[in-house]
Amino acid sequence: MTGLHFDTGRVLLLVCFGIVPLVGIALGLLAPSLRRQMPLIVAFVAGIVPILSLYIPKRFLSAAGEGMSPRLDQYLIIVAGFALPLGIVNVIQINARKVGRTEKGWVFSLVLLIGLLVMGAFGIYGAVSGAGIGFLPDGSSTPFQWMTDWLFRPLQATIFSLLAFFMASAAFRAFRARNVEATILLVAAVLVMAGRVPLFDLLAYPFPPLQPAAASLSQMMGRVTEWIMDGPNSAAQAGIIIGAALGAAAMAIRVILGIERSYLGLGKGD
Amino acid sequence: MSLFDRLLGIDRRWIFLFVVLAVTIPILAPLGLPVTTTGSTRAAFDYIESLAPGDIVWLSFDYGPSSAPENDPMAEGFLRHCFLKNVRVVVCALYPLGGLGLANASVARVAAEFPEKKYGTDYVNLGYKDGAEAVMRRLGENIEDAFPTDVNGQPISNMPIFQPKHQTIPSGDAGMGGNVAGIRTIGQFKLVFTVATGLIGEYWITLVNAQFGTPVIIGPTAVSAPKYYAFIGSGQLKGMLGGMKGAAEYEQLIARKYPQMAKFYRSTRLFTGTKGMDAQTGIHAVIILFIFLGNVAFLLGRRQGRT
Amino acid sequence: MELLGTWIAAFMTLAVLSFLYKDNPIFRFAESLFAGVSLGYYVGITLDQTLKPNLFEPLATNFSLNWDLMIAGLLGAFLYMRYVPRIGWIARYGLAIYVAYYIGVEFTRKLHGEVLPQMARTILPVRGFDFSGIEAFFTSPGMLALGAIIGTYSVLVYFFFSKEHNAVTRPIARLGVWFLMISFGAAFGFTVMGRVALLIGRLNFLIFDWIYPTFGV
Amino acid sequence: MRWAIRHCLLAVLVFASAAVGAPTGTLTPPPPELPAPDQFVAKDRPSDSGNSILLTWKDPPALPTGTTFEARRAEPPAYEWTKIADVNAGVGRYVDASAKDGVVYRYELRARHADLADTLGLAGAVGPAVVSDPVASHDDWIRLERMNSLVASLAFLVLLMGSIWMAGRGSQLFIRRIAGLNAVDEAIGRATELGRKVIYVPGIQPPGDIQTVASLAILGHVARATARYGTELDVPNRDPLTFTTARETVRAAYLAEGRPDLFREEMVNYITYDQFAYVAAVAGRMVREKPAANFFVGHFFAEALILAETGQTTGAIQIAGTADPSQLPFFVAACDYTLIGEELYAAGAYLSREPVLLGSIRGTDLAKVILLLLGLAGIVSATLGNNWAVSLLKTQ
Repeated sequence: MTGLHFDTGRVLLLVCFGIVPLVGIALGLLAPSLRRQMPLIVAFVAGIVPILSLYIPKRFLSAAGEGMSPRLDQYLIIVAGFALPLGIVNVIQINARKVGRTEKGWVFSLVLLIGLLVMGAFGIYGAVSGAGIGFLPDGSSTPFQWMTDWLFRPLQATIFSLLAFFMASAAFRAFRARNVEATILLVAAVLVMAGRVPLFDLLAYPFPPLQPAAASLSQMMGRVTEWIMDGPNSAAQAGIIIGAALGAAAMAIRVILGIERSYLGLGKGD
Repeated sequence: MSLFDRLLGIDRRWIFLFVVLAVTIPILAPLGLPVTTTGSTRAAFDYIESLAPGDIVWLSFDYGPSSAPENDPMAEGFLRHCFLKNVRVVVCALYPLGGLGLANASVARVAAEFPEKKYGTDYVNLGYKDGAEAVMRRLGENIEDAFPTDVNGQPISNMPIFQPKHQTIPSGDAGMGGNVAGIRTIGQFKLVFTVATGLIGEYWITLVNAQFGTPVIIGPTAVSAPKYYAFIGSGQLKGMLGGMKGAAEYEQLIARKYPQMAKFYRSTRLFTGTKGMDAQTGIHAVIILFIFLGNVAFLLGRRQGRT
Repeated sequence: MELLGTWIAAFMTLAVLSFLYKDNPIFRFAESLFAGVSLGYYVGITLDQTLKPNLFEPLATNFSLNWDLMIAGLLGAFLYMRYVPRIGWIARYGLAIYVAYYIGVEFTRKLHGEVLPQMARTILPVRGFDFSGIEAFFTSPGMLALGAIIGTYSVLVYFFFSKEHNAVTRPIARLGVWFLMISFGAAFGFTVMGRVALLIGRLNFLIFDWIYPTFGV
Repeated sequence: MRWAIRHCLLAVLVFASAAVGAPTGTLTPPPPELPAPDQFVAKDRPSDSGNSILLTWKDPPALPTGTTFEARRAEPPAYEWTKIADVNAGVGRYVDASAKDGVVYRYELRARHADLADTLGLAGAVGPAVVSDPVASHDDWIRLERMNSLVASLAFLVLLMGSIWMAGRGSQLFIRRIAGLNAVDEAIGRATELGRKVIYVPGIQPPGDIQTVASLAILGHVARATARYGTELDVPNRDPLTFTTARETVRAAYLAEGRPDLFREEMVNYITYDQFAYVAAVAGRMVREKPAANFFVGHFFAEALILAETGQTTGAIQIAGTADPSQLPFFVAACDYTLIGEELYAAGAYLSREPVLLGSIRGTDLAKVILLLLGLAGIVSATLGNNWAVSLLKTQ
């Protein structure tokens, strides 16, 4: 094994996001005001790294695998991985309390906890034992995979499929010709829906002589749909995207400069 | 309370009931609504028809369970089409969440319909690999680098499917500088068929087609279909099955060409794009009908209120 | 095992669909179980697919190249300082770096990746009108260009905040709202198909994988 | 010079060995010669992080179809040619990404054809080779192709900071009415009257998503209002980091209103990491607890409509906000008020009326004016046949 790789990018990362925070913490223990300011300074550095990296291809900043920006990206995937227990602790706290005090609906909290513990235990076992969480070498499922296939995925897919119903009920309620704007909304929705499927073929199904006419009408509706989607729809989307992106970019600058800091639980005065 | 008010305030569960019926009835008893075939589907079908027996093609499962109802019929239709034409098929899955399970299920289902097809000779399932872009780049150099073994862990090096079509082809592959016989790179495939939801489908076009020249046909979900029209226009795509409608069109083209498949696609034991399209039409009709009734009641009610 | 799985999946499917009728204990059971199992699922996924390949394995197999990942571990560990009341503020470091970095990425994505290219898309020559028929007119390049320009720019005018709209901009902003409404209606109508496909998937499962085999159809 | 000699020697060697192995006695017509590539240049690839050398050339005229170009590289100290790539005709460029910075290489390029019999009798024909000058790669300080984007970013920064600075000096600032935000107080007031809770969903993305940050700013105002009125607040979360940040935001809001006694940790709670399990739980909660007001503000995906439709049936006032065009139609259809696109980012300024934030709104408006004028000028000149604006705005 050769010595540790100390290229410029890694060293800078170590200084900015390892040593400076540790120094900041030590100072923060002494001077409470630094508990607020130091994180904002470190945040500023973290925020400009990807922006500089967009324009400066220097190796220490941008090279894949060793530049500051791609490397920091790697770090933060890990940091996000550390975050999940924060949520799990809260879930266990809330539900264990409900079960403990036999509050209303405590049985469901118990079901939740059992689900979490069983699935979590299979997952941890799979990851730690090296057996994995997918399939065993003989092609059979691990318990984790089995529960994923027969419990997790069907539930996920079914909740997702509720949308088909909610699309129908929302359309019925919302698409009314109340005023000009609502009427435009309604007409666009109906035209596009009618153009996506052979609707006229369905209507002409019992009347064979009408079918050729219905088929060409369906095709025409298809072209109308395509025109709406590519024309007015994508123009408006571009407008939304440009406006929102400018607003987002301004907000990003405010965050990086520390003007916007509510995400740290810091008010204006802090 | 007037009739109009009652219609406007209808319990939404009645709408839900109609939705369920509009989906279930076509699945149980398909209408087989005539689906007008679009140019992009016909182009895809014609290209696959132009393949010769013994040609080798690549089928990639680049979608997950959430879009399986749209994408499964495309992948299975393509497998059937290839088997009917005696074209060899290499299958892989590049979609991280659940792509492999879908590939295994689809291959097993279609292979059971064609018992004469031999695994390893007529088709092979290479399984899932992480990092679609990197995998594709490696496929352009050496397939074995990307997929040393198939899904069951069997080394692919000796599989008959990767041997050249005509045994008489002299060894000494052009440009390889060595004594290489058989199929080594994705460039030697006659076609890549990617059934895709997200970005992976685009990689096949912008990476594999652009760099290694393999023709590509795509089967995207309806939502992502529009962006691929540009690739058809520029010739980077040989064809496209756009969403469930594209799958239904493709099925009808197959059934028209191969009468035995027409019977098969009418059987009730199987889900097909054609049935899906019937259900889609039904639901769209139900929603439009309710919007229509709601507006009639609203406008008449408003007029009544005024007088 | 597969038979048992099919029955469980079918039960869960029906339990969730029952919510459409009304909230009931069976749905609540499925919902609670789902919440628990899904969280457990991500425990497994995070350990096996995030932390293992990105942190533990690189540290174990090639420490000399990956020693710096310890910094990431440190930042992650900072997050847990929340639980220590008096030094809870240490967690801010992990959070601040995480948020600021991704916000920086968002900045590049927005300005470089959205504003400029989307503006470039609107710069079209307003030429080539075809008056030979209705369809030909609306699909002629000049008409498409004009539509794209008016649509995008009128929506942008709607998004002006720092001035009250005047006699010129108010009608343009109104036109922008109409374009927004066309877009929302069209996008809604366009999405129905994808959502219905999901429902078809579930009913397929119930019919072909559960009901038919069970009753031997 | 040394190179040329080397190369000649090599060619002679190859020739000799081929001649020995060539079949004798058969008389074949002279096969067509493959031409050499034109203008072959190897140089450091500009605007990159190093370790790459760019080879460019022009296809010679009258190239037989099916010809490829074989690129080979020689490096010190051995200087032996090793093949690095076969490139199809018509491409004209190849990036050797396996180079090492600072190492001096030479490259050689020649045409190759599989089907044509070779003059040397080898399998596959090869044309004459062209050798490059010595070249080494390095990393660069600027991405030239992104200059336009860099200028735009700097201009935007100047515009924004200038507006904020002006606002700080007390210039009068206006912000137009945004209906969805006027309804915030009305919704919370109604919840107070009915004695029911307010649900606030800050999207399902982590706080590194800019929409989540915008949502947290709005959450701060909503929490201050609920603290003022003593209304119950419920903030269920999908992302664990958003969960911890939302809790700090709400805590700070209650503290700022002087009501830390009303703040309880359970107000901001975690549900699960799965999008659909999360939405099922929140939907169930809405049906059971019948909140009087629902806020769905942030980055949403497919769950948007499930939340909004379920909330709609419980009779709550619903205020939604997202910048993502894909979910806007569903919020517009199923909520009472929707913050559309940029309105989401303007909300913080609107609610707080802080000069700094209002100044930043002025800055983005100015940017919009400039873009509009630029765009219109570009369209006019594009119609007249000059496409400068597209090349100015196109990013890479």
